[in-house]
Amino acid sequence: MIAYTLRRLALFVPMVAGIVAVTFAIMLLLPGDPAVVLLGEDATDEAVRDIRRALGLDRPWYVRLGSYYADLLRGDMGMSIFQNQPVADAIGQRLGATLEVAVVALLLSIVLGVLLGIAAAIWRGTVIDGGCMLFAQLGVSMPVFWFGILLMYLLAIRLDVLPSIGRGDPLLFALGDLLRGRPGPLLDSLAHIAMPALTLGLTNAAVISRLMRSSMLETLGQDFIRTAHAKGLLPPRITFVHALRNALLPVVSIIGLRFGALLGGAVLTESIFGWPGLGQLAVAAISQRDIPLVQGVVLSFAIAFALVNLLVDLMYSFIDPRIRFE
Amino acid sequence: MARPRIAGNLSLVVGGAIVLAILLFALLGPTLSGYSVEGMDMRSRFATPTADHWLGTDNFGRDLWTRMSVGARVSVSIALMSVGIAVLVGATVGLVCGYLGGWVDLVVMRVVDVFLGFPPIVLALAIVAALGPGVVNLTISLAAVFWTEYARVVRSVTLAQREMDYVTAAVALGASSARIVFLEILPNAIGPVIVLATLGLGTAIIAESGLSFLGFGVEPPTPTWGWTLAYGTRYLRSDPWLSTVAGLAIMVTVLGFNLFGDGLRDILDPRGVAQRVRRTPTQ
Amino acid sequence: MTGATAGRDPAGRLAVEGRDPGRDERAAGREAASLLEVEGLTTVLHLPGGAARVVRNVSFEVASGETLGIVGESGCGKTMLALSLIGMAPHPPAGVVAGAARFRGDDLLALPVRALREVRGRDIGMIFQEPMTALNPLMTVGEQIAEVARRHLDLSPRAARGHSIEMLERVRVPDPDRRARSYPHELSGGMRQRAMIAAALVCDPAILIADEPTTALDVTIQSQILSLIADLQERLGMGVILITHDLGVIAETADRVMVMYAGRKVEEAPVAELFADPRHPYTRGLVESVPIVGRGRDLPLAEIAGTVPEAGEEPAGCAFASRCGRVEERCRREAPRFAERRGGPGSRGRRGWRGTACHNPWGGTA
Amino acid sequence: MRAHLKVMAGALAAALALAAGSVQAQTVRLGADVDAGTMDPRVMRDTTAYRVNNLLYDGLVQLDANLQPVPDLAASWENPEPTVWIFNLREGVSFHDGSTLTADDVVYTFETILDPDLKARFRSLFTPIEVIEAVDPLTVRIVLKEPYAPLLSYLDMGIVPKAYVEGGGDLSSAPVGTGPLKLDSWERGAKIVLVPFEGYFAGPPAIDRFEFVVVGDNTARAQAFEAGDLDIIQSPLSPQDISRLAADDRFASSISGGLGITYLNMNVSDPLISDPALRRALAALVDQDTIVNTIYEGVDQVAGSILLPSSWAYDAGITQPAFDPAAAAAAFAEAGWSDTDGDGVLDKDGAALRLTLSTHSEDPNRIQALEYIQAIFKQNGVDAAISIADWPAFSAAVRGGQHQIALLGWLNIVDPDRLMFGQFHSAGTLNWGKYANAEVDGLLETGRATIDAAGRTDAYRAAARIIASELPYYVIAYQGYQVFHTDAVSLTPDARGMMRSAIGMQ
Repeated sequence: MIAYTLRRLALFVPMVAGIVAVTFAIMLLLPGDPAVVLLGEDATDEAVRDIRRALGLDRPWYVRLGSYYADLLRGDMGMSIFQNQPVADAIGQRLGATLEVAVVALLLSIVLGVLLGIAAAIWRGTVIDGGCMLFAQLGVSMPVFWFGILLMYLLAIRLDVLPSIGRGDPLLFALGDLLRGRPGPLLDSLAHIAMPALTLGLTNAAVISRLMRSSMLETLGQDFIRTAHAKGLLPPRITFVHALRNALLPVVSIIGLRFGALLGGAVLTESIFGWPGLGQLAVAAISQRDIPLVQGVVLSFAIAFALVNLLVDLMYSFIDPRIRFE
Repeated sequence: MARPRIAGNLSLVVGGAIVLAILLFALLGPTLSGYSVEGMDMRSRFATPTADHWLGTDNFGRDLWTRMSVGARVSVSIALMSVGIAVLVGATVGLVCGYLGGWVDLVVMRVVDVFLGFPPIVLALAIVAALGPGVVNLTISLAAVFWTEYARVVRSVTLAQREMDYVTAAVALGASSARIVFLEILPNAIGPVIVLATLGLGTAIIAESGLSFLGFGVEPPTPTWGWTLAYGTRYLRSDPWLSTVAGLAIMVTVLGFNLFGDGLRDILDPRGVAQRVRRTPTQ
Repeated sequence: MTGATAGRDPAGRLAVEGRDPGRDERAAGREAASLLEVEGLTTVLHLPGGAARVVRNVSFEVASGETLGIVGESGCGKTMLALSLIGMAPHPPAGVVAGAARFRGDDLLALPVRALREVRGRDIGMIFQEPMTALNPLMTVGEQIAEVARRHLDLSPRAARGHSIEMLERVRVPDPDRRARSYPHELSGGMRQRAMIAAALVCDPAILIADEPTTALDVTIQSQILSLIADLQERLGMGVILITHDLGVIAETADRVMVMYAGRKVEEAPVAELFADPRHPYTRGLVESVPIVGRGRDLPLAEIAGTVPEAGEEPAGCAFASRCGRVEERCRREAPRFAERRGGPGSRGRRGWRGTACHNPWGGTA
Repeated sequence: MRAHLKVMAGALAAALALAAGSVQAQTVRLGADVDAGTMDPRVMRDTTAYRVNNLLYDGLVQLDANLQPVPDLAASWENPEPTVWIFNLREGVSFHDGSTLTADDVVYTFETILDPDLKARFRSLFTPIEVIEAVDPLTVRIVLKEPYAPLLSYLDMGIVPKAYVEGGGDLSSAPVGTGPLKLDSWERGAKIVLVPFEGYFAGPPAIDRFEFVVVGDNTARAQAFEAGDLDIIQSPLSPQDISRLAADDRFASSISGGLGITYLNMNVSDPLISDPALRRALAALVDQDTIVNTIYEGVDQVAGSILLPSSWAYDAGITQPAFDPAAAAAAFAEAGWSDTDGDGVLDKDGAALRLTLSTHSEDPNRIQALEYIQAIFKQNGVDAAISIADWPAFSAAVRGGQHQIALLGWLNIVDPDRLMFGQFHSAGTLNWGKYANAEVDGLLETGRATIDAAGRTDAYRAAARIIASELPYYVIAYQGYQVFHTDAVSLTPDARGMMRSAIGMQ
């Protein structure tokens, strides 16, 4: 297990190196000059030249890439051109918000998707099944930003039950407040995160509910379920202990990939709900040609994605005793 | 296991019907309405449906029926082309990696890791920004996001098939690699790939609308659905009709492809190989 | 053990007195009261092409301590018959449409599913063919045995665990304490089947239904499992319904044999008579195609010409007519009734009768 | 989701606030379109930083609502000769860290801005400065290389504390100014919270908290305002939201002339566009009225020339070619363009009239305007394509003179010099199309060097008249400045979007 984990971690190295190189190549190809963006279109050519020298943009690309790798090896992600702060700090300030909404969306979509999938499988062929699968089909067919804006219009403007934008206290802090007997911040945080998480989780819930339904149906048709019936076990135990655990395996196996999709979806969702996360930062950094910041954001997305996948794979071995990593 | 009959496969029938309807709409729409796709009329902006304008008009008073049907051509061709490229590249890579194994597989799979590591929309957005907007560049950027799925699924099928007795036997009988790959292994991958590609068409259409929303779509006045929705969303409060038409068009089309893909899955990929590598990029 | 009779609905026993007189008359000739009496069981399978009767009007009885072998090719309705008895025929598409199965005064076929769940696992245990897939791969063997004890015997988790180890010991699993903590994939096929048996026997059921219990196992393991079942049956006095396509297994274990073909019972006889003097042409084909009794592994049915009718087809006459060497014109027109008669010289006293459903059986007309 | 979750949370929060003993806190929440990049006024680049810094810092002067410089840190100033300015600082002004403002701080601020290493965006505004020096602790003297009339308008630049910065203080994240508010907290990408500075020289403002809440999407920001989550929103806003909000009697609204223009940059270095006759013909195809009143829904104003209505140099008598397809057709014919092959596209010497219109992807309304212009161009025989790229790519192309006709804008034009000298002087740094007209050069130089207001006015009007005729720029609209606020806030609109009035000042 440890050897497996280490081997997986070792694979991060080529991945990180590759992502840096690809990002760098794309940023080089992007027309537009960070120095001009920095100084404004009314900058003189001389000022632009000075800034390019100060930022090291005048060096050949291989020197810049090489020195970025060297800095990265020392754990230095460089300075953001626009944020006036180290890239690591800029990311640190935003990463929590994105992980929070992505994780809440993930949990929400797992709960929703699994419940709908189970319901559809148990009541296969009924109205319930039809309803769940209609939700699933519409969920993956709906453009996310459209859904988000409709949701905001309905819940924040028409019904005025949820705040339209922004983020409350970080959920972890708010939970801490709750433990100290103050539920206000938690309610506030939950009210803020509800719509972004729902928007972000919609597609995922739909995907999971479909997978869950087919997996549940497959599991319910298996011999050990027949055995459980023959043992006279009651339906709740058969469904939730015997069938559910087995049916969850394929769902668990795709959670890592889905988390990647959620991180990506954050780009659109965050800009709609004013959620102060990495997604907005990524778009801003690209549109400012803030190369070090783009590098940093893309890397943190990639590493978060890879880590979650690793965690999921390790978790899988706990859930399924047949899997052993050597 | 017996193959489910096509007639009994509701998803396939409904999905196929929707896709067919969209294709007919794309082909015949402008002829039926008789309007030009670019003819503006600023005095009748944001009209709701009338006898003249069957779907109403857009933010420039252009006939929405005509715009949507020409938009269907654009959206569907972007989807078809991007998925087509992704399938070609991905399947080739998957076959080569799965069949050769060894260091080739190791290296190429790290490249796949790299592409998977990017948040899909960020990658697509950066590539469009680098290449400039337009149908071709948008297609390329989507293909760059999609190809990894096909590489992964084809590779896993290839790996599984390579261990099968009949492949071993073919090798022992001195069959050439090309023969084994194309006649023995590839046919097994076709089912999941077709399923994945059908579902991918829907994803591509949604991705186009997302990029348009962020301002990276095909340039106007090309009537893409994504632009219409992106504009329409901005007029959501005063004139909700525009975004409703565009949103529903996208939704119904994607629904059609998804249902069709699901139906195909029952027939072509009963074990759900395709399902496990999907991550619906750019959503 | 507790369980066996506890909590039974007293009204259910009264029902025994009130059963139909015709049956009593027939039953009068037999000595022991039957544990399970199945009468005219018919199960339908709804397929896209229409409904097919996969079990047709089958009747049989099982007494305590008796082993009834049910034999037939795959697809002849054996498993569906067994599942129908305890209300587990997959519904939809399958459904029991006629018949009765009297067990200790209750008609199992008429019991609500809630009541059946009490019967399953407690009064009637069942084991299946493939012990790999019949056990939950994500649960330890011990848990899967213990959950039966918790369900039906109301044991505490701790007591149930102890009981499961005891059960593993009883089915002769070595090192039961450790095995209880193993997952199915960590056990050999034989061990897994022992564990299945342990789970089925937790409540000392009155009846054990074993559906192809040894088919997936090696020959040597097969006979170990069969003798284990026989031992346990003797010790517990269970009635056993042993379903198999392997006449060798039947010969080794069964007291009586029921032969099924295309959903129907075509012959029933005490085991020795059946082997010595098979009446139905199909039975004869089966027996003759087994080279050495007790050695048969796969039934080489290819030696009986032709194929089994498709599930959906219901020929007007005898289902076996198209494959039968003794076919007569009448066989194609009219389905033969199952006719009972006293057994021959070799028949045992108890349940010595035999019967065949054939217009033209071996050894004379029915 | 439970209904009224928000109400419950709000009630709880209020109850807790009461329990904590605070009395009726007045918080003003302003919706901002971007997060501030920095809290250092010298290197600020975005509008939010501009607005935040205006509350955190004071300049030597402040610009009032009419853009007239009024005393701020400088109590008074004199201009003994055209190239010398002397500023007398206010006494007893303290920074947020308690230190006292001296002339050294002022000198330090401008010297560092002039140092290229600081990468100050507005450095070029101050390059005419030859020397800046402290005469005594309360007197600063600025010597210019040449007369530079606009200087005073740019001296609202915030003054930073020299000792704090040299001692390692990081202004970009921990600002220390002399302004009425100081930074309380900054959640990057989300919220900037300012609180009153008790030691403010004019006494602390009467509010308790001022928040800049970042919502990138214009529509979402408007929705948040409607939902009661913001107290003030201001331009940039989507036109379609403006008409709705303006009709909502819960909100106070005002539209006033802004300090920006939206214009077509006609690249005079492009072989095709270099012909002024063609430029005039094309200009007659720009339907300003529809763009301004329909697409922008009347927030902006139809422009007549390069001079803004808010400027002292404005002259309503200067006009550009009006929308008139018939006149355009005649002008094309005059310039030698006609449709000889009947394909619907004008041609000349065998070449069809094809050109590319470009703008940037960030502003959907500019894209709509361009799409509309393109349609009319096409109807009138000009085969126009549209090219859209994101801002850096687009601005790189325009700066490189690679465009033909580009739609973009200028902001913050507090002085006509700022919109004309760089843009139209043949040696101007922003003259991307290399427009050259000796007469214009002379007029712009005069405007810059003359201190006399009447003289400047004449010079700029003369230049504007030439530009309206030769059309290196075709100015489509004067940008409007729109602000909405709730009753909780009283506010005098400021064309630059500054919020000092919202905290009870001026």
